[in-house]
Amino acid sequence: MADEGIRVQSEMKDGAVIVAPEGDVDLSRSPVLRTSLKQALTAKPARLVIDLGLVDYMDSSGVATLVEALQIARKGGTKMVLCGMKDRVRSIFEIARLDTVFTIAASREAAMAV
Amino acid sequence: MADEGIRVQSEMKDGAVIVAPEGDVDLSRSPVLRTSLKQALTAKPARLVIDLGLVDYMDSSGVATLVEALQIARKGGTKMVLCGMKDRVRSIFEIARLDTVFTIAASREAAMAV
Amino acid sequence: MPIQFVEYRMTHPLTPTPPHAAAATRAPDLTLQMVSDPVYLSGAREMVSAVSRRLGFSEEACGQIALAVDEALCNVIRHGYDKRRDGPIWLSVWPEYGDNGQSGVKGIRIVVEDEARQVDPSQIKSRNLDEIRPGGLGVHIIREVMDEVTFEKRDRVGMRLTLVKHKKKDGGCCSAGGA
Amino acid sequence: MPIQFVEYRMTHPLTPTPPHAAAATRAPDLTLQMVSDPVYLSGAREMVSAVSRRLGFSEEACGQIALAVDEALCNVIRHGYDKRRDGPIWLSVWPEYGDNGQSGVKGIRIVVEDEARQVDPSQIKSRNLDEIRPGGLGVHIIREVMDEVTFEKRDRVGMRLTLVKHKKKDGGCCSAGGA
Ligand SMILES: Nc1ncnc2c1ncn2[C@@H]1O[C@H](COP(=O)(O)OP(=O)(O)O)[C@@H](O)[C@H]1O
Ligand SMILES: Nc1ncnc2c1ncn2[C@@H]1O[C@H](COP(=O)(O)OP(=O)(O)O)[C@@H](O)[C@H]1O
Repeated sequence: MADEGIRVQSEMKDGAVIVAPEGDVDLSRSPVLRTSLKQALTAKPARLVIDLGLVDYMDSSGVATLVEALQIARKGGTKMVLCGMKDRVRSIFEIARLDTVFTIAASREAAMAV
Repeated sequence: MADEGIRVQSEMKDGAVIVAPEGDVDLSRSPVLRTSLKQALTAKPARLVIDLGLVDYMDSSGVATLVEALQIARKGGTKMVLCGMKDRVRSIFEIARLDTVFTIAASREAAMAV
Repeated sequence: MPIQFVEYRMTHPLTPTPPHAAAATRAPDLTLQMVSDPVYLSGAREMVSAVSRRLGFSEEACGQIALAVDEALCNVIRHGYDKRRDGPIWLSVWPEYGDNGQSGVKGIRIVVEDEARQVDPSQIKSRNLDEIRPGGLGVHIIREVMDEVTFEKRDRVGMRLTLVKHKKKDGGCCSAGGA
Repeated sequence: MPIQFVEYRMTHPLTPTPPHAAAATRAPDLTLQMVSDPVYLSGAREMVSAVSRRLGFSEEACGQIALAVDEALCNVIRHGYDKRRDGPIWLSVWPEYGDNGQSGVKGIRIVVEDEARQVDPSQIKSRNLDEIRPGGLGVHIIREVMDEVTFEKRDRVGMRLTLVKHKKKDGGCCSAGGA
């Protein structure tokens, strides 16, 4: 029904793939993010940066999508880094006790450096 | 029922009273703004600046409150100026064709000068 | 503290049997039943605004739809229920599809119903806007921002207001867009 | 285009007589009846979040309440209705008052009900969080952010989830405050 799209911008930079979803990542939207991440990971890039700076809200379906990507990344030798999280988004990672499982950087620049 | 409060900050500056409501000014909250404005107008100050910079939403009950204040201001010889309106708030003044009835300034500074 | 669960209708006269919400041949996707307390206006507005956004309306249009709904609810509370805070109001929402049903969401239909005073729809009208006075703006605002506005008496009790807004031809979409 | 207005129950099997929403001795101030379509999650979240804010919860608490409701609805959609998009869900909201009813709003009570698969409440539990895998977080999140979480089978069909959150002692108020 209706819009289940979500804008997900992807770009390549210095051998890293940067994926930046926008808006709310909830059950109606996480499938699109999942497709973008899987696509970004097929080429087994050295680094995958997921910039969450434009994500205002995330529920556990979004978190599950990121956990799945992390597992694929690890298998493929890709370093996956999350960055730009707003407090509200960060708190769901803390509640899920996943804030230490993911590599989390403050900015895109920091995410390229860790 | 529950919170019908609204933060309304008032201060005096260079003979003007500045009133700055915060949040949503709707039917549940406009009565509080009304009280603040009436109070500000009793002293018949030379100027009343209403800074709407922290107002995210206003409905016609808020607009009615401002129209009432304008009428009292005019009778008392007070120059009333609105400032800091966000686009969303400004549009209700346009829809109500009141954007030319009120004196509207961009900033507090501009409102002190017009 | 332990709230006892029993059937509504036995305990609360406000809750009708069957639901009084807008009864169309197609049931609404959402119906918010609320008491006529102004404290809940923001909840109704934010719900309608978020749904409109997800249906593909522009940010500006979402704000207008929320404003129209707010004004409609204010009028029910003030004129219909004379500011009583415990009257029931139903706000129902339907996405509107294109003629063939294939071309996606074309607009939104919102119906506001109450069990309040019945008035002749012809009496519900905007004042002359040239005269500057507090109030008298709600109906004008609703008509200005929505594409279809119809006031009706409901069958036995209360009023029904139907509001429709179409998406702009240019798409005007804030949150859609492929990945 | 001209939607014909008739009684609901004649035309729509989903709409029950009487409302299936949480039936407590005190009727809810708000009940949102929605179809089990994920596109409407944001509408439900924003409604609950705006109401919580107006009841005096902190910005952080409002976000948590919205998240818990979202997770509860997701579980109904995925596990209860197996991703069917047309099942009914009722989301009812009550402000919770202090013991004497005089001391203002102390918390919020939210009840989510459905007509979906019934499961033994003891089967609804969080997985071990040490094991890192996609999914299995919803119930944990709900229990973490809410003060009271109770799953029950409804009388004949469907499940009922009751969620309560109290305001923090320090007030933690984002939008109240006298003028
Ligand atoms: N839901 C309603 N029930 C009864 N009368 C209404 C309703 N809505 C509007 N009206 C009538 O229409 C008039 C115009 O409404 P409006 O433009 O909102 O201005 P105001 O409410 O400030 O008078 C009202 O004064 C009232 O007489
Ligand atoms: N509304 C529901 N109806 C039926 N089963 C449910 C419901 N909510 C949760 N469950 C059960 O509880 C389990 C844990 O749910 P959750 O923590 O949200 O993780 P997930 O949904 O990812 O499995 C689910 O796998 C399911 O078996």
